[in-house]
Amino acid sequence: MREKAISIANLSYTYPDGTPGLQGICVDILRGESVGVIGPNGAGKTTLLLHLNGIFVSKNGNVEILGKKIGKESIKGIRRDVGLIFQDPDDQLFMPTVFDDVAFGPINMGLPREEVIRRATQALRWVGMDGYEKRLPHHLSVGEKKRIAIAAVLSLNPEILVIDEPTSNLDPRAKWGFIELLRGLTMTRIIASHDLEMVQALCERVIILDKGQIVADGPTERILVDVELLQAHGLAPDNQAGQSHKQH
Amino acid sequence: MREKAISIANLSYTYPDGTPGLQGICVDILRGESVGVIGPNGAGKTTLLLHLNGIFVSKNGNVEILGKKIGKESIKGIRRDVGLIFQDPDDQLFMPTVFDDVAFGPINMGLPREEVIRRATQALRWVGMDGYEKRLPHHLSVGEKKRIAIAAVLSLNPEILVIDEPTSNLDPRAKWGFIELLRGLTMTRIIASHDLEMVQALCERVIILDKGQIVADGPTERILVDVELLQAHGLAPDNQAGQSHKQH
Amino acid sequence: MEYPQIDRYAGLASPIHRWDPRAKLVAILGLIFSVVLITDLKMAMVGLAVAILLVLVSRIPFRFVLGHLAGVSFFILPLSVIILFSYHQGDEIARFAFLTVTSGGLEHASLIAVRAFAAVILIFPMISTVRFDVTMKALERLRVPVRLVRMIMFTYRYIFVLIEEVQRMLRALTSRGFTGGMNIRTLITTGKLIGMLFVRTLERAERVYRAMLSRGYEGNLQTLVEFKMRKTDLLKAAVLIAIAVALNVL
Amino acid sequence: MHISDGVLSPQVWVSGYVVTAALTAYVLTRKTDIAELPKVSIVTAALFVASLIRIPLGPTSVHLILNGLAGITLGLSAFPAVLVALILQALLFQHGGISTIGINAVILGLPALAAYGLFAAGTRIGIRGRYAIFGGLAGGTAIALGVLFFSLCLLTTGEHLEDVIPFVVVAHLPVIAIETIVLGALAQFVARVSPQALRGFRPR
Repeated sequence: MREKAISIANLSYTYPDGTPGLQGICVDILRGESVGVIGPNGAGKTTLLLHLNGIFVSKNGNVEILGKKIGKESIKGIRRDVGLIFQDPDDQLFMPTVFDDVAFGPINMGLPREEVIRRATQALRWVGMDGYEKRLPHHLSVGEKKRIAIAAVLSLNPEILVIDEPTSNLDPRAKWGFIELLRGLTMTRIIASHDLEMVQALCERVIILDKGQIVADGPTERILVDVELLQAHGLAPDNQAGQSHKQH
Repeated sequence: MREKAISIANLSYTYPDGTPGLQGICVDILRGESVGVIGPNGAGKTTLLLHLNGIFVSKNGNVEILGKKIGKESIKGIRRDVGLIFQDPDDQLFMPTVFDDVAFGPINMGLPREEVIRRATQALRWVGMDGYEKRLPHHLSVGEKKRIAIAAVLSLNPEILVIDEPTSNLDPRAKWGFIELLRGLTMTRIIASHDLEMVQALCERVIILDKGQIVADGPTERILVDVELLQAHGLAPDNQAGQSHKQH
Repeated sequence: MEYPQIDRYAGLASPIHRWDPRAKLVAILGLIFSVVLITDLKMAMVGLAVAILLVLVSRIPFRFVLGHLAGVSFFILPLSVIILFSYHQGDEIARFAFLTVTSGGLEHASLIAVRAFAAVILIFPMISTVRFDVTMKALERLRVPVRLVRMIMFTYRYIFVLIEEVQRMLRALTSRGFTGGMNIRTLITTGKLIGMLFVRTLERAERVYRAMLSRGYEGNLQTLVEFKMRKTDLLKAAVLIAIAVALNVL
Repeated sequence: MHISDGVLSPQVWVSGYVVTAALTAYVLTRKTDIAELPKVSIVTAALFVASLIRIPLGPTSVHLILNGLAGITLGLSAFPAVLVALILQALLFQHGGISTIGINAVILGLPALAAYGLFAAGTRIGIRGRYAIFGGLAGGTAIALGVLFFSLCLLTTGEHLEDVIPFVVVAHLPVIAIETIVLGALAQFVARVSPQALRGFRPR
């Protein structure tokens, strides 16, 4: 049996204003799996992802990454093992040059200069952005920024990649190019999205999250064909809308 | 023959930094038409939309709205006739409450108090958001914000509706609900997007914009099936990506 | 980083909640200015009692009020302690090693602290019993210069949007292993982060302005508001103004 | 550096209101572009939010003040921006006080204008790293001047607060250093990424 990459046991979370965010989440993700987390806006997808590298920390220590509980001592290592990529690349890129952005993580890890340069260069090559080292991230296209954001996390050599809405605001060409890029990566991947087309193309397993709870978990080919299930959680158009669409 | 709603003759635009934005755009849009403007990121879609109600004004007066050239005298009327809805609803909902936002346009038109209230109430009912008058924008979901943004423009009773990326960041249910809403509106509509599914559902005519130029213009059922054309302009996955997707 | 939630309890029902916001603002502001003018410790205590009484009447949980007093305490408490030990007048009442406390020093330090807390506690019945957007409209109706009120209004609206933006930026930083410490790199990184926030905000400001133009903005910003002044509103105001005057005259 | 209610004598806080009213009226009633008010307000929101970021300092942490940043980004409009931020801080978070809004705006707002002057003049000199140097100087100077005005208030208020001044000065020395470095890095960054942003929409 494959090792567990992520193990979550009964994780709950309440927002500071008192609204419930996550309720009793239990899930194991194996090494090398590629898992889609889908659900409507406000289902708690981002909140769940933020627990995976200790941005949000549950007091009960019920999130384990590669066998280690997330806690004060483990957190540094866990942030190296879990690369988290945010939806809006502008939230992530604020260094004067692409190189500085990609080198930021390795520098935080305290790696020696040579190694930082080696890792940053390699990460940029991975995402097909070598030659962009001296460019200003802010002036790039959305698609390019998204790639830099991935490189900025790959430079940490993470074992697990956690990506929030990778394809939002990308045009079709950029989107499919990006999907190709993600498919080429072989580490454990967790992808939160409501772009089912992408999830279909990238994930072998799908978890549906709604109102902070896991409402379905299974192989992609079973979940994504269950139209009623998808409809019930806002992931497929209601019958009426779908029909009038066909009639049009 | 139907009257022209919008007539653009040889419109060009250069960004302040010297990069070309639009080049020799010529297009006529008839009253009551519903037109999709599609193209990759950075094609100039938003720049084109900003010319339609005089946020950007061409010196040559080559944009006509309902027979009137856009210029100093006509601009006030044109901004009332053309309702422009931006991509990020947070940019659009700048007033303290939902009601204040929807009433902003009518108040600027100098309408009497009673009429302002009547229009605002009606616009909110149109988008299915009646009862939200006193709500605060930061407590709403993306989907709700998008609806309020539409209402804020409908309260001006525009003849032409211009919408930038209406479905971005919406989950499928919110997206299809929003498409239903837009389909129910009968004025001339121009919708810029790279969500081809939505364009298919809403538009009878499609214009492809790439690198600031119109590269195709025709009925939806002809344009959206022309895979080679779409591929050439980044609107369909390249063969390789599409194929490997199928193989997966 | 927390959202402002000063008007979290605006939905409660109390005589203070039901009070016309304009009358409420004027009357309680009058009371605040009266409190800071008091020079007699006993009267200042009365002022503090009035402030606490108003909070009780408003039903705003006192926990909530205490939670908001950290900022003032952080300023006032050290200041009072310094005055206590440095201002010597009247009889010596205590001595710690080389520090002495006199009756005059104790009284002066207490006066400053009591005035400060009375004034700040009065903010809660004034601001927390009505939604902040209504407070802003009330200020406008009270003829506070409209441009200033509009600035407050837009700033308030975008605080919420930008807090989220900064939160996301800080999370992205943390998740790439950045741990702020007392060092120059932390400061430089913070500088870049705020720089990016500023650049993005300018771009947003441009987009917001375009959206405003699209909806007919020509420099004039109005809202429709309905306030109704009843006799009881004026009566409540009269009582508080009378107290405000009494605090300084008696 | 927000003085709370109940500390200062009426002479001082009333003068604060007079100066603030005059300066605000001057800046806000100039015949300006209609774009200025919404744009300045949104940037003010960014300054407000940035000032909520905590910087670790020894066992505790401090908030940035950023009045220097208001100066270099907003020019003259920095004064009403500082005023609005102070009003919101007093009403929303109870930092500072109600009667002291005027004098606090003077304490932080006048240095913001000085920072604007310093930065505008300094960055005209064609030396390398001028944005970092004068951004930093503007940031540090704005705090230092703020401490000076703050101390003057305590000195002139006649409430026996002179002995507090040394504590105020010492407590703010690290803040001066922090804001110098933060604003230096910030100005250099913005000058690279979006040079027109630092020219802003201040009067030409």
